[in-house]
Amino acid sequence: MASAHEVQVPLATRRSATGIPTGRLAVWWVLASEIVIFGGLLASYIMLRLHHPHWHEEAAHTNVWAGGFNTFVLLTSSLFAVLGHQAAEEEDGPRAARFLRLTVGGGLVFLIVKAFEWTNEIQHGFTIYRDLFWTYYYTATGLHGLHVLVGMIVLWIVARDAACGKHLHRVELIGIYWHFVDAVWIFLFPLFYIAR
Amino acid sequence: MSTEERSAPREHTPHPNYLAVYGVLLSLFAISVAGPLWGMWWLTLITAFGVAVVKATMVAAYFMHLNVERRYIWYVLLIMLGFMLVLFAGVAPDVLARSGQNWQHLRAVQDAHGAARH
Amino acid sequence: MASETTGKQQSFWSRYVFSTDHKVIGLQYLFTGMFMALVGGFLAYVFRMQLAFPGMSVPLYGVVTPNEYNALVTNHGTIMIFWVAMPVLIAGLGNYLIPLMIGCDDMVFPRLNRLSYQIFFLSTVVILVSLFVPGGGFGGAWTAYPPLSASAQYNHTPYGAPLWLIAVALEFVAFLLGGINFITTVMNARAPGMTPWRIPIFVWMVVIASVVFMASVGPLVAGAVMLLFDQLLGTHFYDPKAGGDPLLWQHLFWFFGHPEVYVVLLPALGVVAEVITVFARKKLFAYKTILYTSFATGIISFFVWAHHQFVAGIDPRMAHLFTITTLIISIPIAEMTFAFIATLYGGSIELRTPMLWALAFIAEFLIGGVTGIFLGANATDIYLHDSYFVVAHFHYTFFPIAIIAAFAALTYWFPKMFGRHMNETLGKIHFWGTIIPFNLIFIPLFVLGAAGQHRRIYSYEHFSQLFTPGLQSLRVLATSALVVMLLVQLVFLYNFFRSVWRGEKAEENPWKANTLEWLAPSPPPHGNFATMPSVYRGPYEYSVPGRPLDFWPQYAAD
Amino acid sequence: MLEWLVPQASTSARDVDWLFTVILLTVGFWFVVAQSVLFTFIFRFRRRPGVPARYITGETPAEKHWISRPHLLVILCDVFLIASALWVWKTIKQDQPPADERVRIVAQQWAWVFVHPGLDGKLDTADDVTTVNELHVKTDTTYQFELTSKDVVHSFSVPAFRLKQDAVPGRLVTGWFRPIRPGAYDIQCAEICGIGHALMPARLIAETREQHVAWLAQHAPRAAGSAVLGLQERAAATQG
Ligand code: HEA
Ligand code: HEA
Ligand code: CUA
Ligand SMILES: [Cu+2]
Repeated sequence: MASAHEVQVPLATRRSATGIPTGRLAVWWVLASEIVIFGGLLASYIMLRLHHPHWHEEAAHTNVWAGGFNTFVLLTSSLFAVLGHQAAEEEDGPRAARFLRLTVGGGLVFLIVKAFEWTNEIQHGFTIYRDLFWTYYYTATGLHGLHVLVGMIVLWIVARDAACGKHLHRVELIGIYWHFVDAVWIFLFPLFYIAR
Repeated sequence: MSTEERSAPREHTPHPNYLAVYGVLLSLFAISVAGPLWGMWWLTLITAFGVAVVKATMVAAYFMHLNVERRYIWYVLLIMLGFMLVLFAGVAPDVLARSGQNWQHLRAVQDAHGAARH
Repeated sequence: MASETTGKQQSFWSRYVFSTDHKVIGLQYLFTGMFMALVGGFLAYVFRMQLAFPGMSVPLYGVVTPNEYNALVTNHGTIMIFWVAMPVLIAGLGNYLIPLMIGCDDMVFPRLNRLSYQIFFLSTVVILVSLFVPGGGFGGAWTAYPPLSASAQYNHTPYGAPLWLIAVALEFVAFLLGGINFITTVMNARAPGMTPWRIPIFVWMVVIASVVFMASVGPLVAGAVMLLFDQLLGTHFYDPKAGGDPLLWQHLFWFFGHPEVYVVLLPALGVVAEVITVFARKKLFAYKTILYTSFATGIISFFVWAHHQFVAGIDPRMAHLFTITTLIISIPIAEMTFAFIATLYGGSIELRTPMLWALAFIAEFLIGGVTGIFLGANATDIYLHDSYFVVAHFHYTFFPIAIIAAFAALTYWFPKMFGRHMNETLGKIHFWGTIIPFNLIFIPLFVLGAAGQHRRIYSYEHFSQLFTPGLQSLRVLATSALVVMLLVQLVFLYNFFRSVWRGEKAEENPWKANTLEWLAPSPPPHGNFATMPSVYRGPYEYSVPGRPLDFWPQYAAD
Repeated sequence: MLEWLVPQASTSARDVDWLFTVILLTVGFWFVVAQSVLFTFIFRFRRRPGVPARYITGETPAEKHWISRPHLLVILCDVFLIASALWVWKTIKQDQPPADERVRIVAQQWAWVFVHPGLDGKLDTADDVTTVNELHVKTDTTYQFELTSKDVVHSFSVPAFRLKQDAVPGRLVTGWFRPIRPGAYDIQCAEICGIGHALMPARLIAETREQHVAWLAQHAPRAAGSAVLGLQERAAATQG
């Protein structure tokens, strides 16, 4: 039983009235708030996209192959993340860590590709100022890229702990977040690359 | 009630075959890329967005384990999406539309005169 | 509280500044909110003086120029909502009370909790700084409609506008973190036996409010990013000339803005529920109905937002839909109000200070509520929109929430927070000295609004129909009442801080209340309870027939 | 009710005031009932020694009726209020009665520009009369206005007409009004638009047909020029 003296790890953090571990529950609520953030941004984009007939000409200049390759990369990294989680549930820390590092690698590739993509587009004059379409393009993919970056950092930390068998339950948490980032991209890809 | 242990152990469900799921996702992805090749807008619509929905649902169900998670997590996430639909429905008549009852975008007028950007 | 720190200097920081204890963090939020309330009140004093005596040099301030006036009003509104109502009612009381009321020792994420306050503190600094930068504070109203807010070329506040936006954004982040903490804590960390239908209304309300906040703020966060880009990078999200749409922001803002008003309303109603049951020794009337109505309110609040935009250039056909939803939302709130009033029936009412505040809340909020109907009816809103009728309406809702309910909560939980009692007579003086001027401030504003006076106008000299002696005397009345009210607040501050150190000692359960926080010592130590409680019944079992005592605590085994 | 405070100078003013009174009576009734019940309870059930409080859960159907019955009545009132509100809104903001004349209103920081049709009664002809911060209209004439803004959001508001419509840049909003009583009325900007928001008051002069024709006659060509001049002065003044 917790008492006034034992304060380092509050009893609160050890309870689970819902049966869902607190950490995972929190991640779900984080995702819920993320859904409405991206949802608001994409809803605005879709409305203006349908409002401006000329946007599909602009969209024609996005690089489907880069975007497609990145979709593939994220899907694969998601696979690694979930395999890492499987390893973690089998209490195999080092294996989980290896998979997580592979996931980070996936994120890295994603960002590198995106960097080349952007430089190329900017060099060809498709800057954030060229047209509102491009403003949305850079804002949405940029916001998503930021999430990828954050995810990579946390993944790295979790992997480090997992390698020495610590906080294995966190492997699943960061995994869930990473899959969400993947799912967001699954929608950004058709919205900004395919539909034209 | 079991409130005092570290974290209520999730009833260890057998993991689905992730590679199989991954395979399905990849083929769906291929479809979404191939879709526009036929150049039919409605087909593109289905292959691009219909498939995207399926893919996202699969990722959520199998990778995020929503299919073995407590039911109401689905509801929470879906309600959030629902609110986004409400937002869209309420805003589109003003922002998506180019003109409506007793109002119009000057842009619409200009476009009519071919004065649109580009 | 601070008295304990004397001599323990080195530990002071870890105990009161960087603590992860939910009670300390709650008090940090509370005191920051109270300080900002004084700031917001001062701003109101300055621009009210200008309105009553145009062009005068306001004592403690000076002459108010048009752009200064806009900045004063804008920041008054922003501060009162985001830096008073939210921190005091949700973050302050929520942090302090939730773990106590659900019977555990802390929030489930103590460090996240501390982070959330630190971000909030940063946002406070930023909003205060934004008032003193070159060009002055942002003056585009708390609704920040673009294009005005989007470019310094229009608003002439190159630094004020972005800083204001950044401060609000930071505040949102702080409350998102806090909200996630509240929700998960209540879902997972409840004491054994604390089943959903045994959770005190206040805790329920904070959770509902947090969910509603989280679900509604997302699009505005996205919108704020776009607006910030427009301000700093010169993009054109809201610039019609470049294909953007000003109305988009209005929708994104009000999609959050309206739910937000219920986000602050619900916790206030929660406070009232806790107080009236204790001081009427009555079981809350139709506990479940009250919960269902608040769920309904929370959900419907997502369908009414455009009632702020009836004449903003939206399609007139949409106005019909939003009028219908807006009047529908009066139904659950009406039922809730009735339930609260019914709770008093057959009670044994003792008019201590907290009870006075709680009852005043019901009486005053009714005025704010019913006047909302005039605005919700799209046709009358054509005339009343952006008039002082609106201003009076929402002060009759917001003031009861952010000030009256806050005072009810402070006076009620003061013995728990500081282990001492506040002075009853001073409390009553402060109560009447606040309530009477409050009505004298805002009733005249209803008349002025009905007479066609518009908002955010620094002087009415230019309007022959408005600058009449009759209407001007009303403005003077409102302002004088405000000055009185502000002076009376000194009584409160004296009473408050005197009682923190000198007030007569209070035992664990001075009000003979049922909820768990009264089991803990006053003030509760780190860890709250000597032994963690279990819960055996609902929170409002007062005057149960055949019991020796007229209260039956949730933690009592028999 | 409102006419006690502001003259009813247009047809829509009548409708709005009627609705205002209707709402006032309906919610006023509820307000009085709710308040009196509240205060009766407060006084009737003050604490008395030896009189314990009653134990009422409010969960039994019989007790629930105490709130569910009034609550049904509230729903009825809402239906009635919604119907009346939508009807008035329709007549004011949706129907466009056949217009006898049209005026163009352009808002900008911080002035109103009004384009009156000349004697020919048509806009965009040589004899249009452009003025700043002064709008001249004929009584008993249905006007259609088209409203837009050059820079930020403004709001064209004529309290005496119970008329208000935001002027949004990039949008052209049309509406109508029919003056019924001669006089000079305030025009306010009802949407914050920057430093000069309080400094863009304008006057609406409703006059008889004869007076109006006379006014048009003397302002026909060069009044516009002087008006623009006045505009620049104002702009300079508000900047300083
Ligand atoms: C917490 C604060 C709060 C609360 C609770 C409310 C509650 C309501 N508000 Fe208010 N409102 C604001 C804060 C709030 N508002 C603010 C800040 C603004 C201005 C923003 C800005 O522009 O700066 C505003 C503006 C505002 C507008 C826009 C006005 C305009 O700018 O043109 C409208 C229009 O519909 C509106 C309506 C309502 C309604 C219908 C309710 C309802 O929830 C009220 C329901 C309650 C009751 C109805 C009373 C109880 C019921 C009975 C006693 C039964 C009898 C009733 C009937 C028969 C109907 N409000
Ligand atoms: C919570 C919300 C809140 C509160 C409490 C208040 C309080 C007051 N408001 Fe505010 N007001 C707004 C929210 C609020 N306002 C908003 C949103 C706007 C719109 C802004 C815009 O147009 O953009 C506005 C605009 C507004 C206007 C319109 C200006 C204009 O359009 O030109 C006016 C005019 O009189 C006004 C007056 C007042 C006055 C006299 C008070 C007085 O009641 C203030 C008295 C001060 C106090 C009572 C503080 C005392 C505090 C303590 C003693 C510390 C302890 C505190 C706690 C325990 C919480 N306000
Ligand atoms: Cu123009 Cu306010
Ligand atoms: Cu509202």
